[in-house]
Amino acid sequence: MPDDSRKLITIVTEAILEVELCEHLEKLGATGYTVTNARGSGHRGIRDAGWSSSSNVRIEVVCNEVVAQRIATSLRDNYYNNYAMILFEGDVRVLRPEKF
Amino acid sequence: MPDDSRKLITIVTEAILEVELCEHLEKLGATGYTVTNARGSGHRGIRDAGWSSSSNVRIEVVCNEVVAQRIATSLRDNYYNNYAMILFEGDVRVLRPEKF
Amino acid sequence: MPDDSRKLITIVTEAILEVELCEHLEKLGATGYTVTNARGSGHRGIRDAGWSSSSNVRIEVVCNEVVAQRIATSLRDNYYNNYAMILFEGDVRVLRPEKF
Amino acid sequence: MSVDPVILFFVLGLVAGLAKSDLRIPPAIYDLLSTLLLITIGLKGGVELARSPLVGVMPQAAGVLAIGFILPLLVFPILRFVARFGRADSASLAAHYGSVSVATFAVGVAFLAERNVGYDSQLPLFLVLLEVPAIIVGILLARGLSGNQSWGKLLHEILLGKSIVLLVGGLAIGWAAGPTGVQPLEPLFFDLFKGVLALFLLEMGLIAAGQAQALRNKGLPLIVFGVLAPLPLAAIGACAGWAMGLSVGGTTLLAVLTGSASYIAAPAAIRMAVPEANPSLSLTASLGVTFPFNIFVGIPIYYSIAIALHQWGG
Amino acid sequence: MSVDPVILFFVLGLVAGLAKSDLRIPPAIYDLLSTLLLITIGLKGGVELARSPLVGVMPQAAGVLAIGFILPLLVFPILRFVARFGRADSASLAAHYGSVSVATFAVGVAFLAERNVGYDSQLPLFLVLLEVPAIIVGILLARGLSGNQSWGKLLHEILLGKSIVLLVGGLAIGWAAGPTGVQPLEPLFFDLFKGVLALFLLEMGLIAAGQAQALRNKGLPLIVFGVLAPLPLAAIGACAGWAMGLSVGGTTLLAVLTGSASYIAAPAAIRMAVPEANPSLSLTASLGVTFPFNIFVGIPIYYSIAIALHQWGG
Amino acid sequence: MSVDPVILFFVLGLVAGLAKSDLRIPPAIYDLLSTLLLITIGLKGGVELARSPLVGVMPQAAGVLAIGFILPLLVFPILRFVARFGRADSASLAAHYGSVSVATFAVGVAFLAERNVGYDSQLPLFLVLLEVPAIIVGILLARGLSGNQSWGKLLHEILLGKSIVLLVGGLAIGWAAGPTGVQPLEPLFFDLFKGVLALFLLEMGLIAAGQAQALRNKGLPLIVFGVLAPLPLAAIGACAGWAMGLSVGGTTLLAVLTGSASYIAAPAAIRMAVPEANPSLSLTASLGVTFPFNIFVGIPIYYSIAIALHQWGG
Ligand SMILES: Nc1ncnc2c1ncn2[C@@H]1O[C@H](COP(=O)(O)O)[C@@H](O)[C@H]1O
Ligand SMILES: Nc1ncnc2c1ncn2[C@@H]1O[C@H](COP(=O)(O)O)[C@@H](O)[C@H]1O
Ligand SMILES: Nc1ncnc2c1ncn2[C@@H]1O[C@H](COP(=O)(O)O)[C@@H](O)[C@H]1O
Ligand code: NA
Ligand code: NA
Ligand code: NA
Repeated sequence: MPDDSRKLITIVTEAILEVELCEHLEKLGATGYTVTNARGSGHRGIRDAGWSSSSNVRIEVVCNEVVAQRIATSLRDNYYNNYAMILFEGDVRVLRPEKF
Repeated sequence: MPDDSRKLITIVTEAILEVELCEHLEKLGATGYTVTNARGSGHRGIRDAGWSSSSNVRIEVVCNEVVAQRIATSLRDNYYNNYAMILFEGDVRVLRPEKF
Repeated sequence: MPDDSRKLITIVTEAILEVELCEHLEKLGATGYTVTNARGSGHRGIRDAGWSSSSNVRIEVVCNEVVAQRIATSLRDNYYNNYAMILFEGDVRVLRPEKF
Repeated sequence: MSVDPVILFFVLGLVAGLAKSDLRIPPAIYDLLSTLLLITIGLKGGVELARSPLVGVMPQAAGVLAIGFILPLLVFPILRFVARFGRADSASLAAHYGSVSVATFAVGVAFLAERNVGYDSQLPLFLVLLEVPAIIVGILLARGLSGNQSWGKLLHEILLGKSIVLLVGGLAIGWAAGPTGVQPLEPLFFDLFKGVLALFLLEMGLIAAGQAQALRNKGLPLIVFGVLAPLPLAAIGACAGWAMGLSVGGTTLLAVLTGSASYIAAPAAIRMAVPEANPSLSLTASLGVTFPFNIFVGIPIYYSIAIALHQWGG
Repeated sequence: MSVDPVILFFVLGLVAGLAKSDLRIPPAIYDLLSTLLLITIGLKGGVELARSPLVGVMPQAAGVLAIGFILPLLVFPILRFVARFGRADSASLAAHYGSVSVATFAVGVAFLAERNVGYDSQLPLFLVLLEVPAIIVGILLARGLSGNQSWGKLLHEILLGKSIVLLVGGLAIGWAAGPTGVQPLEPLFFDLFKGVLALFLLEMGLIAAGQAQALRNKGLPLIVFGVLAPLPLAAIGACAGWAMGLSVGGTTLLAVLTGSASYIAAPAAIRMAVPEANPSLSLTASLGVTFPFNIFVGIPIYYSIAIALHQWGG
Repeated sequence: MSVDPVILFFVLGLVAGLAKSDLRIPPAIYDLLSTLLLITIGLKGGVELARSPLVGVMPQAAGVLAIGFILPLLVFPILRFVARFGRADSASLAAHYGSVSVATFAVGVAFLAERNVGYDSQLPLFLVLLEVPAIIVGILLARGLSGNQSWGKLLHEILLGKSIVLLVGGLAIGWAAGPTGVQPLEPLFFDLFKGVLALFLLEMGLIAAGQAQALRNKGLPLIVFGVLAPLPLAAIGACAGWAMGLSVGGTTLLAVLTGSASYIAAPAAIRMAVPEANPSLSLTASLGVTFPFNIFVGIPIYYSIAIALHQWGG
């Protein structure tokens, strides 16, 4: 049986980045992504989704370790300094590992 | 003290399946579930929530290992081939283990 | 390099608690939080988001072990008995650990 | 006189919900509809108030406020010692039934319009005045006066709740702008009123259907209370209205207010202040039993009571 | 006669979508708009039905129902053996094209209104009657009669789908309330109809643009089918309408119904009942090809056919 | 002349927001309202343009376009060297204040309607023309011409942003359909305009209240700039409008446009293109200071300037 353990990358950032970021993630090797609307608070203050420019999106990517590393590095270098953004990584086991 | 470690099953699939799937999950022994609206992209293309038939739901179930296994198997056999769906499992510790 | 492992606390509870709970979380030492609308089912029955008083929110907090413990204890003591609420904790690795 | 179509929309929602149809009104739309209704009621009242001198209303307002504090005190003991509900639940139900339902009021307004019966301009003001006191009394009944530090925070939440803000805001704007100033707003807020109410009641029907399940479990006591409570409460309102010298329409609407049970302001406030009370209990009674009872049976009865009072009173 | 602006809104959405504009209509708004359209069509029909005796409609209704069952049976073999689609996909497409599109019907209604052409009161009823049968047939074609235990659940889902509930509900309410009863609802449901339809078509254009990608992949067969299927199907409807003695407007709308393809009721039902069918295939054909074809080219043609039939038929 | 009620709705939102009321307008509803406003403004303009020959407008359009490029160049040095903002922030603010605010324009339209003052048909066209140039200039000011490969992508995003697409789309549709064609759309897009604007301003007030916090931190420089910038900018617009031979109404609206600051198109584009600029800085200035200033104080002043210019110009 194949190894079914993967990384789950979760990104919370400004809604305005959604389209660009998702394209970027696929370029980095993600086979897919899931997006939900979110609001929240952090170092850049409260982002309460009252309207688009103040709302967040929560993006999840299930991928292998290599892609995960690539995503983390790329986002840190390209977005972390200028945008409200956090990224964290967890370990998951997936159904149909060949999909990811 | 009781063992508080459980499995967190996350399913992302077509919104149209929500009602049927949630009933199914409870039949399989889940004591509850949490649903959020989502959009995303994967092997079956972009699903962007413009309207119900193209949107996703993200379903989470906290359960013990047995139920988790049952859910994974059942979904793989009944839905995985015909529907846009992913499933992944992580390890969590819960408050009030007796609830799950 | 700094230790980048943190706890991810996920709370699912009644939407009505959102404002109060988020203030509470920051008092307990959380540097931020992320909220998404949710619906679901559990011991207190179905909460289907038809309108505010029957909908849920899903709150995530990334924090260190101490704060995580504090949050779990405080929520168990102050809210768990009277409100529809679950809380679970997972392990994550974060980008920019100094943020959390 | 055929049944008002807006009520048929409630029936449609109820049936669809009970039949487990996948018909849903998104929360965002529910918010839009309730926002429109609240502003409309406020604006209408404000415009009317602008026509009549405010001073005359003051004593009446004081009376209505008093009623708001008294009603829950009448309801509580019955719930606690007759129906044998727990203290928290009795207090919660007392708060809900002492407070008012905007949707029931709106149906009452439509009911009078249908019959070309006018009503006194201060009624929307009374709606605002009746919303809050019962909630405060309810909380006191549950907690007692003893060491409850967060009253400030609580009052803030109650007084600045969505419904109060929009009603008061609408009243103020309507009063400041006056009939001519409000005119350009009429197409959205006045002309669409009935249609918006219809959609809102459709959703109310769906929500009420969701309470049916809970009803089956809680069963009889709730149904009995939900059906029996409105009449005496409305009677008090009717008598008060008549004593204040309100018109038949005004008397009817005040009866509708006292006879209705809150399901927006009260549930939110009580949930925060009296968490140990079972929310589905009060919600099921007010939404699943009393609301339908009022729009189908109650309102016409209150109307006849108002007529009777005015005839008998000469 | 200049092109109807509502159609220009579809073009706007289509162009914006193809140009990858960030213009979006939130799902909640899409739900509101479709809810309004469905209720409006139902109410309009119900009010009209209230005017005419129902019994006379029964035989026609039976005929329309029959057509609903027959159409998919005509479409299926062509798809299966001429276009060489798989069994599931053929059945799915047959269900979509046998069923009807509410938006296309609404555009047809607007088209007639533009020309002050009236139509028979029973058309909205026919809309309801035509929505379901083809879906059932399609499912049977895919699964056969063999061991399919969940028919009850399936029928429940189809018959209690949002569109059916709102159409039937609107019909019933319009019928019960009658012209005068519905009057206060007209500002929202009737006066805003065209504007709501415009916004809805804007969103439809955006969605249709989303199908373009899939179209490029699936390519020719879908386009050919999506363009060729409507005409003969509409012709059948037109002849039936004329044979039933419908007016020119009624004949046109019945042709619009049979010539249109479902993209709400059918996709949902088929997705559940025939999961092995490729949903983007049928959605692309009905939304990406047939819907635009009908509102741009089809409806005017069906209208001339209806006129011709009535002239030739004397 | 009493204050326009739509402005009172802004006040209501502002007060509710500052008082931390739980009043919220769901994002989906905000989208619906802004969509309606943008289409309405576009349609209105298109219908008017259909009446007058387009060629005559061309030279004026060119002039307006030029103004759009010049304004940010005037604002930038003041911000950079007088107010001593950083380069990125100066460029960002220049883009915001060089561009325009649709909501302010809508309030201006309502202001003129209130006084039965007409305005030239090309103003909505000018609104579109003024939205983009300043954003481009702002980006250039921040990045310089040096190696920025993604201009194509950037322009695409700016030119196909929601507001531009709906304004241009509305213009085109209104122009193509003409007065009679648009008539059936008027109940939704024209009759409800004031009411929709009122709800939109309610939300704007809530959002503006959210900026207050940031205002306390950033403090004086932002307030000073947000209050002082509009007047000279508006004066330029007024003079240009008068020189172009616009009517008093048209002159007023052009002043409103140049005197207003963008908070939809600019923030989105600048956030992507100049991420190092602090977004809350420009948003607070335009939404928290300039927008309220314009609808309360600015518009009446610009109107008097326009009158003065025309009297003095004879
Ligand atoms: N400690 C945290 N836990 C959970 N979510 C967070 C945390 N910090 C920030 N976020 C989310 O990430 C977004 C951007 O974070 P920041 O860049 O710190 O403003 C915030 O708006 C929150 O939604
Ligand atoms: N690698 C992935 N990471 C996160 N979400 C995914 C991934 N792949 C698929 N999804 C989500 O699962 C849905 C169905 O996946 P699929 O069946 O591959 O189309 C997609 O619409 C996404 O929302
Ligand atoms: N086993 C579970 N898995 C996932 N979510 C759950 C589970 N149990 C409860 N929930 C969520 O937590 C909310 C409150 O739970 P409860 O207090 O059990 O009613 C529910 O409405 C669900 O959204
Ligand atoms: Na009451
Ligand atoms: Na058809
Ligand atoms: Na400007």
